[in-house]
This record gives sequence, structure tokens and C-alpha cells, in this order.
Amino acid sequence: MPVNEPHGAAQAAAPGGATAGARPGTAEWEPRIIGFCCNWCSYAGADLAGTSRLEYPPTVRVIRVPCSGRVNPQFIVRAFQKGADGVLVAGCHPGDCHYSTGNYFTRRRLQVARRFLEYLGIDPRRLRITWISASEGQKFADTVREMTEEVRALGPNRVMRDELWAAN
Amino acid sequence: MGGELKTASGGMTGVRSGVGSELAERAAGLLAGGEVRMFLGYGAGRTPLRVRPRHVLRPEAAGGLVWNEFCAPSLAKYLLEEQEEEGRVGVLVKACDLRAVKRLVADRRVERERVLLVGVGCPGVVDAGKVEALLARAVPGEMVEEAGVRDGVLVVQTRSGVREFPREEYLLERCLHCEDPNPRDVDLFVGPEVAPWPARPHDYAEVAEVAALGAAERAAYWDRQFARCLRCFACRNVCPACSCRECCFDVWEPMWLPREVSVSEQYMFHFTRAFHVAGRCVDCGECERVCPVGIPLMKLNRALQKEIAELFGVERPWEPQEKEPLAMYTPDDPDFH
Amino acid sequence: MPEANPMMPHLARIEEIVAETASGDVKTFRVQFLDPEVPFSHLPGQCAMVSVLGVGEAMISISSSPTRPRPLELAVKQVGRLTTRLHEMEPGDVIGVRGPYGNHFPVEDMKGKDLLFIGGGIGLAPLRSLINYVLDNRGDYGKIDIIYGARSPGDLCFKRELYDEWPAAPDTRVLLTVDRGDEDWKGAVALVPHFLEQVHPDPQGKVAITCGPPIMIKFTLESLKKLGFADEQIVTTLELKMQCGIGKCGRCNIGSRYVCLDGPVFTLAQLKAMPAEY
Amino acid sequence: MRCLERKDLRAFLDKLASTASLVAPVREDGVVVFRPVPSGEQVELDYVNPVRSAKEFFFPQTEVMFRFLPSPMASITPVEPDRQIVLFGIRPCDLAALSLLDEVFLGGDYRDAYWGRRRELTTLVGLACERPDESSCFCTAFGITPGTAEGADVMLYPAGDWLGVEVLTPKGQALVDGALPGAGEAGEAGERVKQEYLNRAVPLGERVRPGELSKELDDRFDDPYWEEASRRCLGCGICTYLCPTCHCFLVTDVAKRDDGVRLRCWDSCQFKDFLLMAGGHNPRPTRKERTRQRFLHKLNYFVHRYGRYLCTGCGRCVQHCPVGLDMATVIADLRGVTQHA
Repeated sequence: MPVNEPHGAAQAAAPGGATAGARPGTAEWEPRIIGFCCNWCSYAGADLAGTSRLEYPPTVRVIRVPCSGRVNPQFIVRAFQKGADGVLVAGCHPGDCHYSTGNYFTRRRLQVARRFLEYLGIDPRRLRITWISASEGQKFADTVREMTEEVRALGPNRVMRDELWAAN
Repeated sequence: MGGELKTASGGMTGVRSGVGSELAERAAGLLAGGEVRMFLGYGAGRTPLRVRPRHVLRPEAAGGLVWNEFCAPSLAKYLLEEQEEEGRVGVLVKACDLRAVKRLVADRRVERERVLLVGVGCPGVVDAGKVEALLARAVPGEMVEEAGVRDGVLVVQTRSGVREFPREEYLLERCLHCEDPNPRDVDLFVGPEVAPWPARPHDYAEVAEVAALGAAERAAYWDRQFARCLRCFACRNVCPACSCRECCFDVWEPMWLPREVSVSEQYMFHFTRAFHVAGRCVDCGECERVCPVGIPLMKLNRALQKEIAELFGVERPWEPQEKEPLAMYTPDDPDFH
Repeated sequence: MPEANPMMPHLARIEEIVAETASGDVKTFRVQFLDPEVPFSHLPGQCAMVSVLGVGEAMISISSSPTRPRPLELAVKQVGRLTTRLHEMEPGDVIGVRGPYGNHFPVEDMKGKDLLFIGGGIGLAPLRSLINYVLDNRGDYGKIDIIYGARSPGDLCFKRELYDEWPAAPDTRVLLTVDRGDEDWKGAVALVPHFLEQVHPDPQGKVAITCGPPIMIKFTLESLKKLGFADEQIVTTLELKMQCGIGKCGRCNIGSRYVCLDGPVFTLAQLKAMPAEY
Repeated sequence: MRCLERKDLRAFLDKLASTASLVAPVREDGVVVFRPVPSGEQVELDYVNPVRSAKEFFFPQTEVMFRFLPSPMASITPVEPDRQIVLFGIRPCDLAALSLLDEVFLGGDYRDAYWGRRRELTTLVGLACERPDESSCFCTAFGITPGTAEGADVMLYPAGDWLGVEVLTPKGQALVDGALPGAGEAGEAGERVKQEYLNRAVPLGERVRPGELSKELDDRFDDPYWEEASRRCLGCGICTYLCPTCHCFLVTDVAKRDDGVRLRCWDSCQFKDFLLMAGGHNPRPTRKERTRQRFLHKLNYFVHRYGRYLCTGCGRCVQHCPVGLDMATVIADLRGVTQHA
């Protein structure tokens, strides 16, 4: 999966020496969050957060998607499998979809997926789905900050985590 | 324990013996008249508690068809394979099986006009797995010599004696929820209609039980269930809602499901299987019935039914809908909080 | 040859990559084992299990002759995941090789006989091993006819040998054909089985060795029968999906025969005694 | 033969668990499976056979063969099994299955290092069948009985309030010396119990006799039966994955940027992509060919290669095939006999 950092995001935030995703259980452990951002709104919002020099923790790896409707729920499972402690899905506000209706479908589908993942044992705080427009740089930064704090309090995710590498 | 006890392999039990011969005659007639090229029904199984699917191709072979309380398997999924060949296929359906056929038709995988639906009123079928497990504890190893249902009681004879099982104990889970045991909108109906019995509501009690656990306990619960999974794909192959021409689990690129088996990948498998049928599951429970290692798959499917019912007001999510709940939206759908 | 752990590949470096066809869909990889002491000696017709670490393994026939043992040469057509990754590799890249596996062409039984090779497309790869083996032991064998066809002139593999080396060898003919020619093509335009019938070889004292795509093999066998070749005079080599190469994974059986152990080389007489599941 | 009081069985298992990794049957959500257990308390003693066979402890469903670094760094690091286990409660059919798979994995020119190593590391404590399942067990069809100890290191023969303990190998001797130092001798009573197990009839096994079926099948590749039977096959892998003698696998790599593992994973001849080749050619394209492959492999091809049937009558396919396309049924069908009285 290609990981694209928003241009601004790379310069933003002061990591304070912390390495996101360092070995769980060690003092410097920081949550690792995968952020699926829609190209038209949320990715631009993340970009704005960066160019506005808004501070937020460097815990999120952004994956740009054409629309939040592109986020197959299997992507979310895969992220948790491969080491994400949290997953953020961000799209245009309902009604503002670049493709008219994509995010309406997302809203239905991911409502169900989120509850289902909770049923399978994923703490719902680890999966946040939210609407962030291109002008909401502040909301992007706030979302990442809030989510990082919540996930940090929860500690590393173990549910669904791929242990093949550790087990052998 | 006296009285006459008819065996399943001998044909019918109780009042339904008439249905059996009527069925055989109708099937033979349909085949002889060229109305169908094949008739899908049931034949005797390996024990009196079991039947096996039977593909009848010649009128002479229709005599081997049986209909009784042991006819649990749904035959709907066979229609998919039979679409490959020209001609119409007759299939025996219970009310629950009809939902499965409707699913396949709604998904445009089976052409309605290429199927001749022969409906039968169903008194509720025996969960052979459940009964065998009870027998295994009571009379370990003993073969079932005869079995039959009389007045709502399953009577099973083994070497050491006769055992009786009340309806609630022997019925397949889906039958407990059955609201109408007579299939409607079929092409033919054989035998008499069966009077409905008090159906248990779809209250999702088994889902609530799991949901009530803490997050860590829920994960531990599913870890344990999934760790037994063989990845044999029986749940998928038997499912009337799993009818993709190419299943994502069989694809190598992209590799949706790596071939290695780990608890992590089992989550991917079971999440995907359940989610792909979310809003389309007909609640037949065939997946759970065939699972050889006892994974409670319906607790996954039902959880999704419950969510869809609660979130979008779909009252009967197990009925094939006009529009699939997850392939539509309304502007005022509930938002995330 | 039994080893400590037969599933462990030996690392081998790609020394050189030669594009065989105009489109580049067939390339020959010349490889050397990192450890020169690796015991790997094959006979014509045998195969090697080739690893692209990170993708997996595939059975590839060895196209170099044991008379010219190193570098080992593997001619590979790009068809699936592994071969695509292999085609993306460059000289200096490292692959894994284990083997050699399977039986080989009956080089002893062929001694003193005339040999008729009939190849199609990438099917020339295993035949090339035998052709060069025979040419390097020229005195042991009779006349050699090499009939080879491809879809187009650009699809002919091993061109230097086809055009220069083999025709120059004593008592050796190379007869080429293509399905579709182009403005420069002066040779025959015919499907291999038809071309074979035109060439009309006399079966007397001959062994026919054929390899190519399944459909070509099917009709070539029919043509050979028409020409009067006996089942025992016809040798072919099969390809089936394989995972282990050593008779454990249960995949490449045709009836009770395993292609990886009992094949890939079979006479038509042997094939006829097996179920037609290949 | 030694004698172990039934009341001391848990203590014996505790002892095994404290000295090695003990793997034994446990009842989990109503299903009996082999699992590592910390003590004798968890061990289920009332079972016919665990639903998943014991083969996975020698041929895991997913097995790491080696680790590697991809090209251009390219290196390979062997991974060898190193966990010593004591497997308790294995039945004669599964023991026989291991010896059949020994032929595959250890026979011929190539010895499978992983299977071989796991076999060496494991001590097998067999348990004679007190109550074979009359409607699915058919071991006697293949010359195995509820008391066949072949392949076990130690065999236990339950007899009311005691068990006969037969030591069969040096490994078994070491195990018994360590865990049963004070056990008495079972004497003649022990031999008698053993004989009773060896002579016990298994009803389905009496009816389903393969006899000369293997030879007859040489000429039945094109039998219309395959078409007819395969129609009801679901194409799932229950039979092959539950089977203690099925051993097909695929090889696949899993790689991260800087590390990788080569795995072998169970595969099933019943899956449609089993023989699908990169070019799209599939020598067994329909369920008919795949069904035929499964049964002919076990009843004919394997016999040609190894001289034995590749089935031990464990009955798992009989119990779990959702459509009754199991080994007992197919043998009976092919021989034209009625399976059930």
C-alpha cells in the first residue's frame, strides 16, 4: 500500500523525540494510526493543517483515496492486522461528495463495519470515521490529536494483529 | 417403548409418507415430460438421522427421493452450478430454502425461469449434528438404528434402547424462528400445508450475549473460535449469498487472503465472509450447520442483521430486499458520533 | 540426489539476461551459484525449482546442456506472478535454485539413432539442452533434424543457435516455420504439425522428441502417428503445476505417476497408459 | 505391560505436562480438539476422536520453512522445529495415518526435513478405542483395529478402573520411566485387555471392505459414477483438511521490505485453483475430475506407489462431509454394496 504524506504534514508537528510505532511496552511507544483521507476534502484538510503550521502528533500515516467510498472495510482490517493501533477514515461531509453520493454509501457501510469490528473485539475508539472538508485544517489536527490521546491511553492494539513474524 | 417406528431410509415418517410418494411421482412426471432436465431432492443418508442431496436425472430414479424431518440441507446452492448447463431444473424447497433461491435470483446468478420450484410444507427439520452430540454423550459410539418424528417428538433407537427428544431439543435453530413453514410463490406445491408453530422472535439474544463481554473478552472469544477454523471454505461454498463468479479468497493478485493460516488472517477471512453477505444473508444457517469445527458463524451473520435492522430500520433483514441495505442510502442516515 | 533439506534453495546470481524474443516475453537467465561447490549436475530434460525470494517458486526446465554446465541457463516465458517478477530482475540479482528434478531424455537409448526434434515456442527450451548435449557428443548419434516453429519470426528463441550454430554442425538440419510471417521472412509459414507433415520424415531408425504448447503437442502427436512413428519412438516432456518437486506436495500426479519424479519426460507409449489429466 | 490406576491418570498427565509440552484432547465450545495443555485437568477423556487429526503437529497447516532476505541482499536462514512435545490420546487410526505419511515424507530419494524433525521431537501416547463410533469409524476395513498400537511410543488400553500401559519404543520407555516410576505390572490381565481391543469388531468397517477394489479401479477412470457422485460435492475442503492422511501443500512467500518467510500451507485437491497454471490451463477443471482425483488417489494411485490404501477409516469425512460424499460411502458405492444394514 503506498503511503503518501500530505506535503504540509511532513513539516508539521513537533515529535518531541517520540517515534511512532516504537516497540510496544517501551517508554517511547506512540500509537500508529493509519488515516484514509479522501482526495478532495480530508487530504486537502490535512494539507492545510500542515501549511498552516498547526501542531499535531506525527502518529498518523495518511493514505490518500479518491473517495471515502473507496475504503473497503477489508482495508481497515488489514491495517489492524499489519500493526495499526488506530484507523482514521476521513471524507467529505455528507452532501459534499465530489462524486455526489460516495460518502453516503460510506456512512452506511462503515457504520455497520465499525459496529461489527467492535463486536469482534476492536475497541471502537480505535476506529474513527469523520468528515473533514478542505478548509478544516484545524479539525484534521484536532482529530489526530484527540485520537492519538485516546489510542495512547488504550495502548498497543493486539486484536487481529499479525503475529506470524513474532511467533516463529 | 413400543409402537411402530419408521426409518428415514425406509422413506417417510408419520403423515408425510403420502408426501413422499406424491413427490416421487411429480418428479418422475416432470422428468418424463421434459419439463425439467434434473430434479434436485433428497435421498437416504448414511444414518437415519441424515439425508443426502440427490440429483435425479431419469424418471426411473425418482423413486429414491425422500421427504421427511431429516431433510435439513438446502439445495438452493446447487442451482448455481446447474446454470452452466441448458435446461430447467426442478428443486424441492422448504420455506427457508425459498429465501435462498430468491437470494440467488435477486443477485442475478440464477434465472428464475430456469428453475421449477417445488414447494413442500415443512414440519421443522432435525439438527442431526445436535442430536448426534447428545447421543454421543448419552450412548457413546452407538449407531442410530431407526429414527422418526411422532407427534413432535424425535424418537431414536440405538442398540441400548430408545431415546426421545422434544422439539426444542432436536429442531434446527432456524426452524425455531420459522414464521411460515409453507413456501409461497412456488411453481408446484406437494403435500398438505403445515400449520405454523409459535416462532421465536429474532431477538438476537445470542449476539447480545457476546456483545455484553468486554472488548478484550470478545476478542479472546473470537480468537478461540477462529483458531479452530480449517479454512475449508465450506461456509462459503454452501452459502446462497456467496455467489461471486470469482471469490476474492481465490484470487492471488491482489492477495486479499494470504494462504497462510494465522488467527490474524482468520479475522480477515471471517470478517470478509460475513461482511460480504451483510444485508444479504437469508439466515438459513447452512454455514454454521456444515462447519466441521463448530464455529458459531450465525453469531457473525446475526450481529450484522441486528446492526442493519437497528441503524436503518430494516425490519426483516433476512428477507431478500427490494434494494440491498448496504447498496443504498438515505440522506438522513444516522451519522457517526 | 538426497540432501539434508531438499526444500532449501541454493542462492544463485543472475550473470546475464538475454531477451530471446522480439517482445521480450522470453528471456534466458544465465546463473551461477554463489557457492561454487553446490552439487548440481543435471541431464538433458531435467528441471530446476527456481525461487524468487518474496514471491515463491516455480519449476523451470533447464535449457543448458550438461556438457556446458556453468552458467546454468534457464529460458523463461513471462506468464504468471513469479515469472513476471523474474523478468523484472537484473544481472546481479540473486535467485534461489534447487534440483535438478525429474527424469531426463533417454540419451543412452537414443545412441546410434537419428533424432527428430519438434519444438514450438518456449517448448524449445528443454529440447535445446538435449540438442547441445547431442551435438557435443556428435559421434554417438545419427542424423539430426530440428523442426521449430513460433507464432512469428520475432517469437523464435535461441536465434544464434538456430541460424548459425546448429545448421553448421555435421549432419544437422534446422527447419523453421512460423504461424505468420513478415516481409523479411523467407521460410515456411505453417503450423508445426502441418509443417512436420510437409517435411515428411521417415520414421525408420528415428526418435522424435517434441515439446511445445499443449495444443501443438496434441496435433504433432497425431501427425507423427500419420507418418508412421510408433508410440515408443515418440518422446515428449510435460509441464504441470508443482510446489515441491520431490513427490510430497501431491500436486503433479497423473494417475499414480508424479511428473516431478517419474517425468517430465514420457514416451507416447507411457502417456497412453496414463489418465489424460495433463 | 504396566498398570496405571484410572484414578492416577490425571496425575500421570500432570507429570507429562510438567516435563514436556503436553498436547492432548480438550473439549472447546463442545468440540474436541488437540491443544497444548498446562496440566492433566484440562484433558478430555470422553471422546471418540478429536475433530482435527493429529497430523497438524507434524505437518502444520502453515509451516515456516526458512527465513530470507530478498534480492539483492539475498540470504537464507533455515528454520528448524525444536519444540519437544508429548502427544497424548492419539487413536490407532491417526497413528496409522502417521506411518502412511512417513512413507510420503520420509520415503523415496528425498527425506522431508520438517516432518522428520517433528516426528523425532514427538513422543506419542496412543489410546485404544473404548467406544468406536459405530456409524462412522471403519478402521478395520484397512486392517487397523481399536487396539492397533503400531507407531505409538506408549499405548494405553483402558480397562475399567485401570489402564494397561504398553511401552513400545525407547522414547516410550523414557517417558514411562519418568512419569510412571512406581507403576505395577498388568500381567496376563493386561495382555487379555490388549487382545480384546485387537479383536474388537467395528461394524462399519465390516461392511465397508475395500478388498480388491484398488485393482478394479485401474479400469474405472471413466466410470460414470464420478460424474454422478461429484454432482453433490460442494467443492469445499472439509474432507481433505480433516483427513489424517491428506498431505497436499502449496509453497508461498510472505515478505516485508527487509525480511521474509517461505511457508508451506495445506492445500486441497478439491479447490478449483489447485492445478490452475499461470497460463490458464487446468488439467482438472471440474468437480468431476477433482472428486475422482481424491478417491482414486487414496484407493488406487497411492496403492500403486506405496502398496497400501491411503485411508485409515478414521471416519472424519463420514461424519463431517455435508453431502455424504465420504470414503465409506464411495467405497460401498464402488463395490456395489449397501453401506448400512
